[in-house]
Amino acid sequence: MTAAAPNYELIQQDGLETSLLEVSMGPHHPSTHGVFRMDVKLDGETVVDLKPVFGYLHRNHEKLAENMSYLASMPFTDRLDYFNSMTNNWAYALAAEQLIEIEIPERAEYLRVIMSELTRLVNHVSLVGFFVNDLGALGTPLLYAFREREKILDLFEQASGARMMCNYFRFGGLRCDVPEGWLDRTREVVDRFPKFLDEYEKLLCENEIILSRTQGVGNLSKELAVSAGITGPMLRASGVNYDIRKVDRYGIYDRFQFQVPYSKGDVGDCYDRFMVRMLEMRESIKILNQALDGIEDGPIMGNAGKVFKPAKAESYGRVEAPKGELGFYLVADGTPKPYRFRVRPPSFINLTVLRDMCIGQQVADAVIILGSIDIVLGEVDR
Amino acid sequence: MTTPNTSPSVELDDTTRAELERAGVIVSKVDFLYNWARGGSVWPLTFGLACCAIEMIASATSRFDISRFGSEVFRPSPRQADLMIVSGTVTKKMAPQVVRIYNQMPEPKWVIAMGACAISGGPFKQGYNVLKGIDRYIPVDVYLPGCPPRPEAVLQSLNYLQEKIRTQDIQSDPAFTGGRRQYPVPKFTGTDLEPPYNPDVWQPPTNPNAPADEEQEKEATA
Amino acid sequence: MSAPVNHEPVLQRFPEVEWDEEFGTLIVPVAKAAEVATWLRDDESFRLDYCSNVTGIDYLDREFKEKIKNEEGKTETIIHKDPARMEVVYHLYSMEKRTGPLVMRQRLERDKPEAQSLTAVWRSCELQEREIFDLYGVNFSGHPDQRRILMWDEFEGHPMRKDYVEPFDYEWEPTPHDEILEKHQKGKVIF
Amino acid sequence: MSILGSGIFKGMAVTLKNFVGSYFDKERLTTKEYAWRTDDKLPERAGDYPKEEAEQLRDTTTVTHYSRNFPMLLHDKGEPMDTVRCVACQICERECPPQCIYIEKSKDKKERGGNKAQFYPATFDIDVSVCMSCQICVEVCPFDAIVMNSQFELSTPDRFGGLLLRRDDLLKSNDYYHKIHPEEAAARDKRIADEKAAKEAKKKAAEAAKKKAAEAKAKAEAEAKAKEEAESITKPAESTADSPSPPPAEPPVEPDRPKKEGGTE
Repeated sequence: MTAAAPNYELIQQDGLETSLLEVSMGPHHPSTHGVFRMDVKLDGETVVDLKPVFGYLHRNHEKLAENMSYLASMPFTDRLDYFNSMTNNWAYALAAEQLIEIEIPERAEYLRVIMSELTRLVNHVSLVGFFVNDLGALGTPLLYAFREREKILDLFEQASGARMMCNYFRFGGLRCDVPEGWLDRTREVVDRFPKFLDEYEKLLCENEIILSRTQGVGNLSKELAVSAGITGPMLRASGVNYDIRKVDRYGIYDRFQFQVPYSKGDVGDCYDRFMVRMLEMRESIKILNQALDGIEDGPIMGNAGKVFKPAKAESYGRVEAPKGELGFYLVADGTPKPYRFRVRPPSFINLTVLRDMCIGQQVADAVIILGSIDIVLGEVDR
Repeated sequence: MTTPNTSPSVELDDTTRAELERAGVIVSKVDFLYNWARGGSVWPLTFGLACCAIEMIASATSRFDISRFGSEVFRPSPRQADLMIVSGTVTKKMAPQVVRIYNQMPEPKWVIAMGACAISGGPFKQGYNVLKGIDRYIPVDVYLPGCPPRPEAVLQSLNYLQEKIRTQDIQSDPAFTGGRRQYPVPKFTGTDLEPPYNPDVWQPPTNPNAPADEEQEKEATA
Repeated sequence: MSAPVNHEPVLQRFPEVEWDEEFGTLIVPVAKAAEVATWLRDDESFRLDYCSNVTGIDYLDREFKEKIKNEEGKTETIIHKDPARMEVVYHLYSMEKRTGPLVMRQRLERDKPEAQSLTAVWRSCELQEREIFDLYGVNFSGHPDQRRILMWDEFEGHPMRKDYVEPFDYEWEPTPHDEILEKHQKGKVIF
Repeated sequence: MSILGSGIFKGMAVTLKNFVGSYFDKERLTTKEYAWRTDDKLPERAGDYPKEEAEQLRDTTTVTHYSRNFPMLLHDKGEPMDTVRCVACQICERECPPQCIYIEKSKDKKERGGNKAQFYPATFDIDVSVCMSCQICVEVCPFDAIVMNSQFELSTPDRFGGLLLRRDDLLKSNDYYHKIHPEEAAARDKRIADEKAAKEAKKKAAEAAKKKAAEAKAKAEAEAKAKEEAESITKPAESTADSPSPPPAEPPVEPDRPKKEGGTE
């Protein structure tokens, strides 16, 4: 700490004056949700400037995908946002299915919705756990969250074979049907989930510490949110009613009755983002119940051939991933490999406003603000 | 700080074990006590890199409960940790930081390379920004394959490490003989890291099938 | 799918803008990009207030062979030439009207790609344009903070370009990577 | 929300409920008491672990009948190399996304399970330090020779040799497959049996059709000789064209599966 000595003298001489302090938070930092770095400039405890530094998990996913067949990229999409492999699969399958005409069977569509909503539960439940962890409640809520996550991961494992990296979706359907009794087990988990949510809400939503630490922290205005391309729960917390499940109605989302929770006010603070996620879980359960009622027997794979070789075209497929709009932009050139493979990562673009939200806040709040954005570095850096 | 040339993993074969027994009861008893204590309280570092980190966290939750093996205390600070679980893809941009964190850990320290990416770069090894194995820069004690390994596999690798600790000889153990092991931190160059690997801990394997001229070419490029 | 956007008014308003039928995209001249983008964002009939995705694409000089049957029933091979170029693609949506996407692209010279930054129009371009600068080497004029984002600062070259040759850091490994080794050695020699 | 501190008391109540509940409520997911026990010898290689242990671990782990980890090679009853299903066609090697499979084809052909002689893998290595457990090799295999194992105990201190699963480490019996993945294995066996039956039926039908055609032809020729009418010649010729196409000539591309023994079918 050689730089500290002159500063110390300065404070001695001028009484109340302080000088700016630059702190590099990360890339190894427990609160950064992975290998992310923030270079923070502090005046006392207040954040004056913040620079996010990316790239510590840049695994060149896009470059690799340009050198392999369309199907071979599928397991790699699992590893983008490693909490939500199922929605990643769906976004990629959606983009690829636009390139060639494939009919997706009814049962596969239902299973896709079920998987994607279960994924949303997994993501939101662990995000809330991590978020409360950032607030200083080390352990307990996170352990409860992971307990519920385990139940859903068991379902994923029974359906696809793997807990996290499911690699379950295929162009034109799914890889395999779910085993016998899986739907009943899913219904059991879904039926009991609200009980857990009640417990969780009781534990967290009215807790004074959480209220005082999150309300009014990290405000994001509606205009900035729209302009900065913020999507997902974060956008809805800022008061914009925009959900791709409602707007695009991809898959069979037009058949389900559900509401999109969004904040009525124009504040968009950390508490709003936290609550939007809590409410979204309830809506996911509604969708899951309807999907489990509606699903019927049938084939799960469409007429897709073994060789996937689209003609020269481009496509952009997007889904409402738990973190926001996840899009895949594919440029096909008539070969079995994509010419350009681009991922539109929601959490990367949501980080655009990190600086705007943090300036003027306390340094301890910067950690919460980052937690409330809900980033996964596999997706941010790809 | 000098860096010892020996690899930290000392695997006793039967003859040396017999020799040790002949060497005296006291030494082996101190070994036993030390190793028992050290193996029973391996504190891992809270150090998540990528996907595997989530399974590492899951192994600490109540369903798998890593604390049954004395490792529940995940420490965020490298100064208080014994075990570094390199959980996930180490990119070239991240590699210097990993080495720096390793250098800060006190002895005795161990490393588990968790998951395909940490071992060899895994599925991403053909990329331009992925380090092809963290063992190029720091010594790894246990390799745990899987993509990602299940939480039980994390427990198994920890058990394996504990077994290994129990058979370590404190007289030749680098933790006791060499002071704190610190390795040079690689630097960024135009496209790669310099040095590309630390010859003290890792040497590229030789290809038994390769023709002689190809071998030379490889050396020239490396 | 959300309702598509009618692109005709853009072509009427800006005669310089072209419409590419094959991919269904607007091709905007670089000098006019910010003006067109601002108009698309603010015009009442468009209100494309949300720029979702910004992508760079690198095209090398390529030839496509296409087989078509002519009138006599014989197959003919037509060779399409695809000139080398760099493109920056914007996917635009409207959150207000729930329409989209409208695809817009700036076509650039490959040797010296100079694009106009649209960060002033849509903030969401900020990080994505930085990424394109990093990985493709496209220079965005008017970008507030154009630095490398994913790679380290001293990094040379632009790895997502199609002719980028990766650094040689493979060793022999027990499984098939001998082939990769050869491939890379060849690449190294050519480079 | 009226009394200060009520949120904290509510939270404490939830914690207490969870604490008490964790002793008897299955919903609270009690700990799976997995612990790895060595028999005093640390395995040096990933291949040194007990080969067929995975199914015994089910009580203490979360491994289910559906879990997958790394691929394995299937063989039927008998000596592994005499009944291995793999014919070294190298499709999986080509399709593997991270390129972790390495196959060398044998020089000679070998007869397996009464089927006609085929190549077999002289080398079949899977580098588990690269494998991403994506199961694409299983999907593309036309011979049902490669399936996923659920064995996860593979830690080793050896980076290069230790993490390379050789052919002999990978070979597992179909019975073992039935133990670890009963539903999947039963479905697979049923499909193989069905396909085989269909193929045989097709073959039989084709033979019958051939016979019939020959008979018809002979008859037609006889008739033609007798009557010399054009229609009576064309009709039986059409019927031969309509009959299923003769398959036996096809199969170099079609999988040629080794014969199943009783019990597994």
